[in-house]
Amino acid sequence: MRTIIPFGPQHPVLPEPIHLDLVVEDETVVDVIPSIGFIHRGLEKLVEKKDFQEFVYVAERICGICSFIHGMTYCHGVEQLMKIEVPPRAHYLRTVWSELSRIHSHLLWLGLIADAFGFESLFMHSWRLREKVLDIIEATTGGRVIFGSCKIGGVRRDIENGTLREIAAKLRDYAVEYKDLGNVFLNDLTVKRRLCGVGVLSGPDALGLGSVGPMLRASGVAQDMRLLKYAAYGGIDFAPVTAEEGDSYARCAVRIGEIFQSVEIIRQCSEKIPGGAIEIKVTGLPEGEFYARTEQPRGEVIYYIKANGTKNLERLRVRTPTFANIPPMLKIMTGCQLADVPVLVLTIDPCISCTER
Amino acid sequence: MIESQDFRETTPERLIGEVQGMRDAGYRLVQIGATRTEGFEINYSFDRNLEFVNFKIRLADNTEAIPSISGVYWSAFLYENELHDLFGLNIKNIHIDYQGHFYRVARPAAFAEKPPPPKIKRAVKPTAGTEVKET
Amino acid sequence: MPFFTISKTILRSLFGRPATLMYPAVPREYVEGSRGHIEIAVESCSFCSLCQRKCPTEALSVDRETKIWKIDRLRCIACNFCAEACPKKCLSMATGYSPAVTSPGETEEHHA
Amino acid sequence: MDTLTLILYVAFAPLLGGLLAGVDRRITARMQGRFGPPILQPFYDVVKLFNKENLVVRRSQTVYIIFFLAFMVFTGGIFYAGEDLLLVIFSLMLANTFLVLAAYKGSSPYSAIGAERELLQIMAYEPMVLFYVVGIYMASKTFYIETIATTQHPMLIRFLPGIFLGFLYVLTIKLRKSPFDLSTSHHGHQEIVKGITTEFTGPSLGLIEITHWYENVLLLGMVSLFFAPNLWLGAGVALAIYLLEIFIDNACARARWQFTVFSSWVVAAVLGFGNILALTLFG
Repeated sequence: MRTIIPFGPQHPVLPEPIHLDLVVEDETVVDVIPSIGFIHRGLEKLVEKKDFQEFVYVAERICGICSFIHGMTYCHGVEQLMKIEVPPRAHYLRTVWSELSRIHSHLLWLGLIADAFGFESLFMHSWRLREKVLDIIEATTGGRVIFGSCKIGGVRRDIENGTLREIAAKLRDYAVEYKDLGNVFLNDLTVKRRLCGVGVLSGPDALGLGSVGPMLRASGVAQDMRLLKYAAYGGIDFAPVTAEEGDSYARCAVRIGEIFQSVEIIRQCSEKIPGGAIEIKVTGLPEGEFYARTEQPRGEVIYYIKANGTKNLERLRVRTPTFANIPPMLKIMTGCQLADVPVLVLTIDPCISCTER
Repeated sequence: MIESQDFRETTPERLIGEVQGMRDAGYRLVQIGATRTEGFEINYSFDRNLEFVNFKIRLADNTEAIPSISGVYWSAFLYENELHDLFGLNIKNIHIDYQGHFYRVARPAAFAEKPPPPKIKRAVKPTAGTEVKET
Repeated sequence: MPFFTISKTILRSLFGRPATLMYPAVPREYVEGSRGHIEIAVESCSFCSLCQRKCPTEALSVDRETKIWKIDRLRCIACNFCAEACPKKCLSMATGYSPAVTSPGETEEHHA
Repeated sequence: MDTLTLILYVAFAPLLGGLLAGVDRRITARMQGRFGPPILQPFYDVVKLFNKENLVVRRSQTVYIIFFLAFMVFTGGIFYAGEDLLLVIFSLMLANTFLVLAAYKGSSPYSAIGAERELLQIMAYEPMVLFYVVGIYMASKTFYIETIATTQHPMLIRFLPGIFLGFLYVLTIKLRKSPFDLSTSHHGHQEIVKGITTEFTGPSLGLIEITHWYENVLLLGMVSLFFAPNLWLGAGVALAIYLLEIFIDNACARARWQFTVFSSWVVAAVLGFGNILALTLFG
C-alpha cells in the first residue's frame, strides 16, 4: 500500500519549517519530495537599508542557535575588507564564545535526536546540561542565545582572565556529565539499533553532494573551516574530529567528540589569552569583495560581502550549512524506514530559518 | 590569517566545461550566488582542502540564458532555483526545476530591483582605521 | 552493560531535586550583566536623541520639545547600543524582562 | 461468580488507573529532572476533554470507541468476576480490534500507519498472551479465575517463571511504553504524531483515556494472578512491575517494528514455550 505522509512544516518531531512529502510503501520510504521557503525573510536584501555596522545585529538574528558565529563571520568579512587589525584579545574572546555556542548547539542537537528516536528522558537530560552552558553565556554576554557581543573591530564585552579560567574549570566539571550522556548515545543498545547503519553516506558522495560540517567529517573527510585560522584558531592546537562509517551513529559520534574538543579549546584559550584592548575604533568605509568562511556547529558558513565604499553594502550573500546539507539528506532518505525519517532529517542538524534567511 | 581569494572570470558558454574541470579535479561545490550590479554577476565557488576558487560570470541583464550545472553537480539545483526565484535569472535545464516555487516570496525576483539611492556619497578611497581604544 | 546506560542519571534525578524552577511561583534569579530591558534615569537626560539615531530597531523616540522619552518594548532587542552611545549615561541595561504589553506598538513614556 | 469484585472493578478501576497514570507522569517527570504535574492531572485532562467539541472525521469513529470502552469493561468485568480466562483473552483482543478499526476510520495517513503498527503489535504480543493462558491452565488445571484465585495450591509463579518474564516483556507493548510505543506514545513526538489516536479529540479521546485506565488495571490483575492464591502479594508485585515499566520507559529508545515483532516472538518461543515444554516433561 502506498501512502503519502506529509512531514512538516508543522510536525512535532520536526520543529523546522521544511515540508517533505514522504511516499511510503508499507514502512519503506520510496521517494522524498522536499519543499522549503515558508519563512524567507529577505535579510540579505536588508543590507541595502541598514548601515554596515548596524547589520551585525541582523546577521546575529539569521539564526537563533548559531547566532554568535553568524555575527562573527560578518564582522570577520568586513574587517578583512577594511584591513582592520582586530586586537588579539578580541580574537581569543571570539574563539571562546564560538566554542561555547558550539557546545550548546551540539547539546541541543543531541536532545533533538534523542527525541527523534523516542528517548524522552535522554532529551530532557541533554537540554538540562545545555542550560548550564546557556547560564555561562548569559553571565558573560548578557544574552542566552543572541549574544550581541561581537562588533566590527572587536568585541563589546570583556571576560576577565580569572573568570575565563573559572569557566574552563566549570566546563571540565560538566565534561564528566557529558561523558555519561555520550555513553548513552554511543553505547546503549536500543540507541545503537536506531543509529548504526542508518543513512550511510560515503566520503566521495558527501563531497560530490557538497555536504559540510559534521556530516562531511562523519564520512571520513577531515574538513574543518577552523583550520583556516580565523579568529584565534591559529594559536590553538586542535584537529578535526572525524569518523569513518558515514552513518547516523558516526554523525552523532562526531558531534559528541566536538563537544569535548570545544571544552579543550576553551581551556587552551583561558591559558593563552593575551591582555590588551578588546576593540579598535573603526573609521572609513568598506570596498571590494570578500568570501568569509567559518565553521559553525552545523558546518561551513559563507558570507560573501561586496561593498562599494558607501555606508550600505552592495551585496551580502549568506550560504548557511543547512542549505548545503539538504541534497545529501535527500540522498540518504530514499529507501529508508519511516521510523528513521526523523533521525535522518535531524542528522544534518537542520536549521531552516538560517537556510532561508 | 586572511584566506586567499582566487577569483576567475568565465562566460556562460565556457561555464559547463570549467565546472566539469573542477568536478574532475575533485572540488566540492561550495555555493552559487548572484549579485545585482549594473547588470548581474553570478559567482560559482569551489573548494578542495580549504583551497578556495571562485568563478564569475557577468551578465547584462537577467533574461540572458545560463546553462544549469546541476548535470555536473547534482546539489546545484537548490542554488539555481534560488537564483531564479530571487533574481529572476533564466537558468536552463535545472535537474529539479521548481518553476519559481522554491521560495514563497511576496514579489517575484525582488532581489533584481535596484536599491534606494545611497544617502552618503562615495568615498574617494577606502580607508582603514587602526586607532586603538584602551578599555 | 549496553542496556539501561542512562539508569544512573535518571535514578539520580528521581531522588534528587528537579533541575527546573516552579516558575513563576519561584522567581528566576538573573545573573549580573544579563541584558533584560533598558532603564532610563530621565532626570539626567538631555534629550539629545542620539539613542534614537543609534537604535538599530527604531524602538526609541525622543521629543526634545515636550521632553518625552519613549520606548516600544516589543521592538527593543535589548542590544545595549543606546546605553553605550548615551553621552549623559542616563540609560542603563537592567536584568529581568519588561512586563507584558496589551497591544503591539504601545510605547512606554518617560517625562522629564 | 464474585459480584462484589465485579462492581468494585467497574466503579473503581478508572480511579485506580487514573491515579496510576498521575503517579506515572510524576515519576517520569522526576526521572527527567522536572517537577511534573499534580497527581490528579489525568483526571483534570479527561474532564477537560469531555467539555470540548467532538470533532471527528467520521461519526462512526466515536461508535467504535464506545465499543472499545464497552468491551474493555466487559473484559475486565469477567476477569474480576472470576470467569473464564480464555474468554478474557479473546474479548480483550476484540476490544483492541475496535480501536484499530476506529483508527482506520480516521483516514489520515498518521492514524492509518498507526493502525498498521497496532496490528503488528497485536501480532507481537498475542503468542505470549496465549502461552500465558496455557501456562496458567497447566499449573492450576482450570480456566476459571475464581478457582485459580481461591483454591489452596502452591503459588503459580513457581511453575511459570519463564511465562512470567515473557509476559512482562509483552506488558511493555500493552502499556505503550518505550521501547515499544510504536503505534502511539504518551508524547506526541513521533514520526506519526500520535499514531492511532491522532484523529481523536474531545470526548472520544477522553473515552480512549478511560479505556486505557480500565485496561491497565486489568493487565496488572493479570500479573497478580501469577501469585495466586496470595493475591495481596500479587497486587504488590504488580505495582512494583508498573514502576519497573516506568523505569524501562525512561531508559530506552523507541525500537523499530521489526525488532518489536521478532524479539517478542523469540521471547515467546524461548521463555513461554520453553516453560510449557518444561511443565509437560517434568510437571
